[in-house]
Amino acid sequence: MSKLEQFRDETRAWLEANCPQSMRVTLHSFEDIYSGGRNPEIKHPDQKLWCDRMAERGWTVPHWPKEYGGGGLSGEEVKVLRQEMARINAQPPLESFGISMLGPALLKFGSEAQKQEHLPPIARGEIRWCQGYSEPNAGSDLASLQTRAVDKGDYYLINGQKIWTSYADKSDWIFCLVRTDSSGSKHEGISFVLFDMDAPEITTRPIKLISGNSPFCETFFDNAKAYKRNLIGEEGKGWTIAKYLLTHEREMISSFGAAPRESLAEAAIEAFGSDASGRLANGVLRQSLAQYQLDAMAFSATMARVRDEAKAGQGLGAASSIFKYYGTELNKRRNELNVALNGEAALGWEGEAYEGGRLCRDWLRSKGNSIEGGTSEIQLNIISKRVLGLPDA
Amino acid sequence: MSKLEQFRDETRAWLEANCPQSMRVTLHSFEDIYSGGRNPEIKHPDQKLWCDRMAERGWTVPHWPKEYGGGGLSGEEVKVLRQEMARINAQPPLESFGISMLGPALLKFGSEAQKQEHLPPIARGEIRWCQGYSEPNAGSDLASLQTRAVDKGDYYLINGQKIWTSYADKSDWIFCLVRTDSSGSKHEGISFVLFDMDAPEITTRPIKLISGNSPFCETFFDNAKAYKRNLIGEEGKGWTIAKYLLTHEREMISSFGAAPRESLAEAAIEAFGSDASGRLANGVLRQSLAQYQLDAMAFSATMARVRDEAKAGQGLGAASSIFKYYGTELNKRRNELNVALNGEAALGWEGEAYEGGRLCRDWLRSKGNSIEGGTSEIQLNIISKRVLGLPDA
Amino acid sequence: MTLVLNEEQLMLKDSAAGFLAQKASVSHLRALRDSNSSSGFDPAVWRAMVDMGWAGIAIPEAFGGLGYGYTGLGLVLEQIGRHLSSSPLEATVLVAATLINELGTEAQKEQWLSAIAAGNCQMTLALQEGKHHAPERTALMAVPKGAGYRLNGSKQFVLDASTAQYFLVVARSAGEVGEGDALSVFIVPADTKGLRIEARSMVDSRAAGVLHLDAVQLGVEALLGEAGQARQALERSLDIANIGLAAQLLGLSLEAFERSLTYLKERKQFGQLIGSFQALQHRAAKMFAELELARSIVLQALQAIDQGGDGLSLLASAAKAKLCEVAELVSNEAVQMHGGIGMTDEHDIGLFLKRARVLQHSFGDYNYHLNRFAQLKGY
Amino acid sequence: MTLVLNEEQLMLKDSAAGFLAQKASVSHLRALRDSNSSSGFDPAVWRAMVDMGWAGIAIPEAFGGLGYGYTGLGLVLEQIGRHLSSSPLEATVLVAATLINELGTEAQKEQWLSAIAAGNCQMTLALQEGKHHAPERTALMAVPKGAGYRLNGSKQFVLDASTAQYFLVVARSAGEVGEGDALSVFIVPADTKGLRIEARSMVDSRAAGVLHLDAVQLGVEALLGEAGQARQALERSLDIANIGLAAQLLGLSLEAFERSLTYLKERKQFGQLIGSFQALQHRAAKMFAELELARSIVLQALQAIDQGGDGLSLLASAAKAKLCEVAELVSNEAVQMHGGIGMTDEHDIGLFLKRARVLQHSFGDYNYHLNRFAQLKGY
Repeated sequence: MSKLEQFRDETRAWLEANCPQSMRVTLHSFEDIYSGGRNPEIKHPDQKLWCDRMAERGWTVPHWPKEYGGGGLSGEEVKVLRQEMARINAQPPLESFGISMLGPALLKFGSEAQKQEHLPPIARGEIRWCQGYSEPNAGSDLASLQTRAVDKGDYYLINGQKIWTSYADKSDWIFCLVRTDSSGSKHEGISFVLFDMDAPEITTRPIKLISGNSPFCETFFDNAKAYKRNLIGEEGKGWTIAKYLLTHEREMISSFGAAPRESLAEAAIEAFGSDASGRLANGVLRQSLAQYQLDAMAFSATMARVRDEAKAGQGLGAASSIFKYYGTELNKRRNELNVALNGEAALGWEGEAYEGGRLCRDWLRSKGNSIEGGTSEIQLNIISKRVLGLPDA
Repeated sequence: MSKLEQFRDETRAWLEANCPQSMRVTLHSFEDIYSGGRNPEIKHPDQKLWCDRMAERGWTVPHWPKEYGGGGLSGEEVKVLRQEMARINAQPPLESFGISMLGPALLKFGSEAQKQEHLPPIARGEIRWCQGYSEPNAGSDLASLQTRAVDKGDYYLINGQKIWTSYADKSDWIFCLVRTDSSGSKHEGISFVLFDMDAPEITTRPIKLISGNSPFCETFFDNAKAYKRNLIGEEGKGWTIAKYLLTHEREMISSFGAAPRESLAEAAIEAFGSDASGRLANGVLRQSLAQYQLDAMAFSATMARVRDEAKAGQGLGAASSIFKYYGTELNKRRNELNVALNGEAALGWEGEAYEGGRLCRDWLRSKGNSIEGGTSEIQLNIISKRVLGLPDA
Repeated sequence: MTLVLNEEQLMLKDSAAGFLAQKASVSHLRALRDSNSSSGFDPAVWRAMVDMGWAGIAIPEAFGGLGYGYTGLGLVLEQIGRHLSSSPLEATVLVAATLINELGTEAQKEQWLSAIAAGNCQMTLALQEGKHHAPERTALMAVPKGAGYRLNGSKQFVLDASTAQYFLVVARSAGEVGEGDALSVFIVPADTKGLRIEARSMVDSRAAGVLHLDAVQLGVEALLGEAGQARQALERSLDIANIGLAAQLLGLSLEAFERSLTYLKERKQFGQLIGSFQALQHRAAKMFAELELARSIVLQALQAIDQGGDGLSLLASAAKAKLCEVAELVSNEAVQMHGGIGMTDEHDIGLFLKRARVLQHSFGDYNYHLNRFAQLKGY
Repeated sequence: MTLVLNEEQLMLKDSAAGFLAQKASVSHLRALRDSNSSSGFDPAVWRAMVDMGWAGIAIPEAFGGLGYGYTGLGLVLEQIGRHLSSSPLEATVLVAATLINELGTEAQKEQWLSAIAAGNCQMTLALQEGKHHAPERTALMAVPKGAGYRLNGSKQFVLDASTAQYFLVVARSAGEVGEGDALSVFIVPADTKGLRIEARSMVDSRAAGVLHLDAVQLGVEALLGEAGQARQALERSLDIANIGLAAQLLGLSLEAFERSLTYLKERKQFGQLIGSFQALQHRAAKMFAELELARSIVLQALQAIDQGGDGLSLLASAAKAKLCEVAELVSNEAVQMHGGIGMTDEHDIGLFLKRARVLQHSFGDYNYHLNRFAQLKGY
């Protein structure tokens, strides 16, 4: 038996013994996943138990090094773990911006002390993080951000406003882009700092979206403090880290366009039936559906190809922009199809008959995909300039 | 009986008596219409006879005033004439750039002497005209044209090169944009002049298109002469006339998108048959066809509405740009559909089996519609600036 | 008939625009929504509409209406679309009055149309049974019983269900599901025994509901027109309804487009007005061209109702399909062009997206009508 | 299997690109066209291709081929597409050799595949009968007669008809037109009595023709595989052919796109490079994204041929439909972006448009394959 097979057997046995039955139920919404933090939202009492058991083995972040609370697993082992979790339909034990965003940035740009301090609490789900990037007048043009950090010796005094901070109202700490210098070009003088949000100088206000949910906040800093030991990288060089995380974020968002969650084709046949030739009775919808499925297939193949090429050292420039652009447009198409397929059932806003308006709210929420994390227009600009080498005006 | 009904009866009788049977045959190509000129291309011996008979009544240009060789008919009478010609399937007796382009410009901007001199020979089909507008480096940016006209007392000496001059190799005279002054902005210093092309200082070279036909030429002026009495409007103010004619040209080209010549639906049913539900057996093509027909219907309604609104004194700004843009894109779609419908039969280039490649060459030729007379991109620029008032960069 | 509005029509359009901007604008919709209004509209606004004659705008003068025809009603509906106004105008005037006019006996027209025109009667059509518009798939049966009929079944997506005083219930008198013939329409008072209304909360904040009929016993006088003969009148009424909805979608799309244009001229990024970016300019110009086509097909279809004659179904499906396509394009682009702010509930632009999809869905969406368009074209 | 090319494949791709650029480029196509070549290709170039092993690139080593598989052939076809090269590679190698390999007896494979691999045999499939690809509508009958079969009918759009030494003629042994079963394939030498070839001039300047069969008498040895049993092998062969054509369309689209990009970086209007106009930039970027998807689906489909297994038909129709869509988009945009000069015969970009549509049409276009894709998906 190979080492990997042995790992699989052990993992399977451990999961069987340790994953509570209640955590083997499919989640309907991304928002139902456990996110940890000082005041965690608990949807089911077993969530914390499951997170703690996994964290103990480092399996909330299986690919991180053991010294920072990770599992120290190889890529292949991580794959096996995911497969075995999927086998028993185990829920993710913990997901957070700390894991998906700050962790990778700290591992790449953080000092040893910073990693030691911040990574293990993330892995254990003790501290929940949010991201302070966009500002009201710095959306697509992120680098023109104006939140100011004034040097006060061992800390910075921070004043300004962020917007679209995901779950800021539920988070403990923030990783934040601030301006430490405004004398140079707009990309210079930006610094990447971390600070605790449990301070009266920081207020958050949830933003209600058209979907009725409030995953984002406005966040106000009125003389907030960020200690210099929590400056990541050099002062004034935060744009490098920001770009790294933007690329990372794009890839996450673009995955919305890949692997469908439920079969549109089945829903279509159920809704419309087939004609005498065995074709979907609504011929027009049939074509839209086929076009979508064809593109989704080619998009998935592209995700796989680019991943394989990257492993082989062949690279596609700006792949993340292509994925972000195409994946989010595809996800919007999928949601429009879903509304067309489900008709009246997708137009319900509340109540049991509409499962609380799930289809409708998913559809509305998807409109933001091509805006958040860099609009489609920004991605097309990046492709035309950086990949195609088209000239500036 | 109303006067109009009386006119109809007389017209019908006259046409019956005077239109040769050979001129009551449907033309397959625009190029088979008689265009007149000093050395006319005769496709059928009756063409000249038919033209002369109609010219005698002024009916080659029925809406022009009688004093310039026209028929002096009212709009309603012209409509009746067209209807009665259509009734017996009569070919147009004469079509040329003189009638469609220069005539309207002379009627609007020409002096009495200029109208007297040039309009009657156009109406009689004696002189064939071409249009000298574009240059190799002045296409979309027409106003940057460089063909130079130097003042030599009673004439201009002209040097330079034009391109896309339609049928220059078959034309007798040219109406031409030249630069009489290059000291001001590029829109100033352009003059609109007419001159005889039967001179050794003028050479033309046909440009073969991807369709295999050569409706356009390159035209070279090497010390050509244009007499000042043939300057239309003021010297240096030719851009006003140019813009007027560009608008006029756009409307002509956009009409390609309106009323279909043959039924695509019938061709589709013939090619693919219907399924058990009575729907076109190729469900995908069916949708494209329906989308095209729907848009063609709405486009025709728009042409009619804008015409009616103009009569009622309500106006849509930049209507010609909208028609040029939409009509030519629609015509390209129509041709792509025609290729898809006819399959192999639309891919033949020569020979009787393919009617000389008619379908294929029409399709290829249609690609130029969104380029000639101002590209689709230029039209979209015009709409966004002049109608929508969007700002410059 | 030319494709222009006459003086009277232009005045009607302007006065409707003025009234709605003041009394039933987008901010009124927001207030209705946030107050959880169960009726989905403001009775005082409806009263004012009635006083202006809108309730009878398309009803023949013989039955107490203004006789302005559907072109007139369409102009008002276009303005309703611009302001996302909510009122019984669609359910009662556009749909129910039309069906009574097309199917009812003279006595029924006399009775009901004048009541509607006077604003004394709110009615709504109960037709759809599944997730989608599919009249020929009507399964709700009307079985002869005693001196009348007994109805069992339920109806989805009934607009104004909570406030309607009468329901026009489409039922099958004979035949199999899937057949369009043998349909009847019954006028059922809201307080009839066995009738139950289940209110539903829809994304566009208008009131709709499910109608349950449990052994509802009706007399013969409840029958609109003749038994089993509703098909043709129903089809024509639905054609008219769809043209009316197309007019509303036109207004909605024009307004969403114009608001986006305004935003493009105000919002700066990278030190420039975003409206100066050529890619956005071209998208805006293309939408403008599409909206011009949309205007024309809607006007043509409205005039065709009033002119009578054949071919209305083709025009109705053309107008509805085209406007569904254009409204979907424009409402999506509007949110995208507004960027993050367009995703917030606080901003109005999202309300256009929400209303658009509900109007698109009502009485058949793009897929339904393009399919029907092709069928009517013979392929 | 990962979705990357290995070293051997990368080398093959590079060497094909180098050879074609020198020996069978777009200017060679132009020269062939202007000389009114009746064969449509240059025999010396074909000889060189054979010498490089391309004739046997996908033929198993056991039958004298290189055994590189279809992924290898696909890479060469992609380069052929880039250069608009003409050769018997498609008709003989991609299509005919595949069909023999899928349907032939061991003895037939032995005989024909080794001859093809050695460059000693040019063959072409004669399948299409109407204006469109529709194998199940094959009407040409093969009637048992004497010790063999008698064939009557005609075939359209037969590639390389004038130069082929053998035709693979698809005929119906039984059943009605419209049924896919009961098809047979016959190997018919070009000099067979009753065979007549009518040359046709196509828009892409390759040689195609109509094949007339007038009481053609064949012996049993002419039958490829078993009588009436061709359906499955024909379907798989056509799937493979379509994937090969998709690879060619990919190369063609990439080249047309890159040439357009170059033009955008050179051509000035209004004192600016036209490639600096954002509307054109975004259109270029969208095309680039589509081309990336196209690359992936073609590679996935090519690898799937070599891996065997189920589901090839779905991938084949997906690849062909997607590449038809992308090639149509890119070839049209290429002409539009080149403006007036792109409309001239003198400029090469129009040649890409012409070849694109012929490849799209061959063995089923976008409409055919998206339709089939939906059918295979079960709706």
